[in-house]
Amino acid sequence: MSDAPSTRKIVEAILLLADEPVPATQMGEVLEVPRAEVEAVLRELAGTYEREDRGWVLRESAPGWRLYTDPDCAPWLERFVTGHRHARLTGASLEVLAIVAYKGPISRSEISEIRGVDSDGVVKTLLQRGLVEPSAAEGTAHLFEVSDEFLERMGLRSVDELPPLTDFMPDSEAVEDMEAKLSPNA
Amino acid sequence: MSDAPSTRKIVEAILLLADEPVPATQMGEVLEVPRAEVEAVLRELAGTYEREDRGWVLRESAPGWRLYTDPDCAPWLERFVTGHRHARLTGASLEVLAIVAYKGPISRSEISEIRGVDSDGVVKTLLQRGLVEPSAAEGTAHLFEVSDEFLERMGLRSVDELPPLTDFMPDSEAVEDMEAKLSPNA
Amino acid sequence: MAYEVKLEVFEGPIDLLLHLITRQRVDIYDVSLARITEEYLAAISDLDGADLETATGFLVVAATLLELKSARLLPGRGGDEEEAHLLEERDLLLARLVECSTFREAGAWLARGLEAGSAAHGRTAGLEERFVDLAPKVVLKTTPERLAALAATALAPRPEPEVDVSHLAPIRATVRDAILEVAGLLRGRGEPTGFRELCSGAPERIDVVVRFLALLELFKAGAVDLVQVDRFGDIRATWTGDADAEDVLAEADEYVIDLREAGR
Repeated sequence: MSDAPSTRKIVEAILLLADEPVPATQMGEVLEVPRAEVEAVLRELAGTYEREDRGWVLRESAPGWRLYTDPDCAPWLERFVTGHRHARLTGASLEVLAIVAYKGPISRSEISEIRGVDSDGVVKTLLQRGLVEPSAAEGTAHLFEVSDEFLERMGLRSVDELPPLTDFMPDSEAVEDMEAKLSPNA
Repeated sequence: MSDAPSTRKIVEAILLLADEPVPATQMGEVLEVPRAEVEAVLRELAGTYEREDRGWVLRESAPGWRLYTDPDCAPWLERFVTGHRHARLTGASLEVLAIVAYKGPISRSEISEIRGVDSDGVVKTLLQRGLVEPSAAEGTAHLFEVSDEFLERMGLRSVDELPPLTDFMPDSEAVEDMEAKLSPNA
Repeated sequence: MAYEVKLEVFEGPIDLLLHLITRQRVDIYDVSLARITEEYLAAISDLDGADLETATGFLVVAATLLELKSARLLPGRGGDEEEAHLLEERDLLLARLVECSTFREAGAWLARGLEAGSAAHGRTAGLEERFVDLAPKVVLKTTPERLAALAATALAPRPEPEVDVSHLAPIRATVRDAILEVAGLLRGRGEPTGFRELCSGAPERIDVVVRFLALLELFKAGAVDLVQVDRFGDIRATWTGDADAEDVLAEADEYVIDLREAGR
């Protein structure tokens, strides 16, 4: 054998072997290299793949780094995608998902209260889809938060990266309109 | 979307996605490009990866082309694999395992139906982990049951020793209680 | 009476109300209050047969509409305090509508993100043969009991929705009862009786509403004459004897509301 392989090379090999996002720390342990150095390599690689217009992209999300096929190629890949078709979520599921993303950790009853309708069935669906999970913190198993899988699919490192909720508020005109229609003196 | 992705790019995406060797003919069909052209691209890519000392190699075997981690990286990959922190079953895996334990032999689609979500990926993981296996009985290879290894690790001799499900069914008391409250004469 | 409210597109009362209000399909004050009330009552008597979640959703939105409409129909009742209370309620409802709308928009944004995310497929090929045996055994931290509980939950029918009965608990008024009650009161008198007097024993606003509805039903059937001298004055009702309460009840039974139409 010639020289030992470079950090870059081993990082690439790990990315190819992994079947889920790998934290930079874990790669650092394997390589016996500080996490910051691994992260620099990962960012460099992500840039390289993009610049060279490879068929894959390297992305970081909450759980770690992972190789994904480039979305541009999606139409050609349908045949090779095994099983994992994500069924579309209903409006109700999306609403609850948004509530959990922005208000989590949050209990079932708080969710139901916000929506004005019992939401246990929807929460169960989201749990089964793996988008929501019981809060990991001590003594909070009755509270729910979004899962790493959700963050991975959204390409987010944490819920803090979500756009501010105020971006989604109805504009003042819409609110006034609602108010006018509700007013007893209308 | 800008221009259509190049043949090279799509081929790379297919290689990243595939979990077994892919014949050049098959890629040709997907891309609507002659097999010879795909093969030229594949050979070119194999050369590029080698020249650039990437963490992977592209190899052709009898069934087709596949990306493998570079053998030079094997010692680090072994460490990565042995130190795998995530060797823990997800909630979804446990749920499928429970369904297979109680309802096996059972098909993939029945599992998905019970859970209300596509479960093929989870079944695949459980198969790889040796916790679930194809049913041994004649003509039932598409059905799954829990493996002997699973039973052994649970300290059970057979699935008949699992606790009866009826003990764990949610009680109907809550429903009756609710109806009583709703009665206008309550 | 057929209970035919189908709210498939709506998820609960707030959602329905938001839909009705924002799509401008319905001025909530144009929704026939009588019909809503009848439906409301029918729903209560028919609850065990209906999809509980849908029924509850309808009941709560009906209650909300009734309250708001009753406030408008009965100006001045209860004085400033009542008015202030009503405004407060309106503001709370508005706040909930805004919140609901916000999360719905956020959900739509998440849907786009998830959709975009699903165009990128993560590498899943997993371990190459030579590494498979090195992988540590998966930790199986579970017990037969835990598995049983998981299986029971997964195999059980979807959880029954819990019903928010807070809106329903104090409401025991029905238009049918009110028709009989109001008719009974008026029949005995030869002279006009003020609506306020008819409502003197009514503890809740909803009681006032159903009595008002009952009066309208009786008027429609010709059983009573109504006189209102000035716009915000008391309504005075006189028994005519041209129809009796039973006929009115028979009419009232034919109400059917179809909110699908309202939501379209």
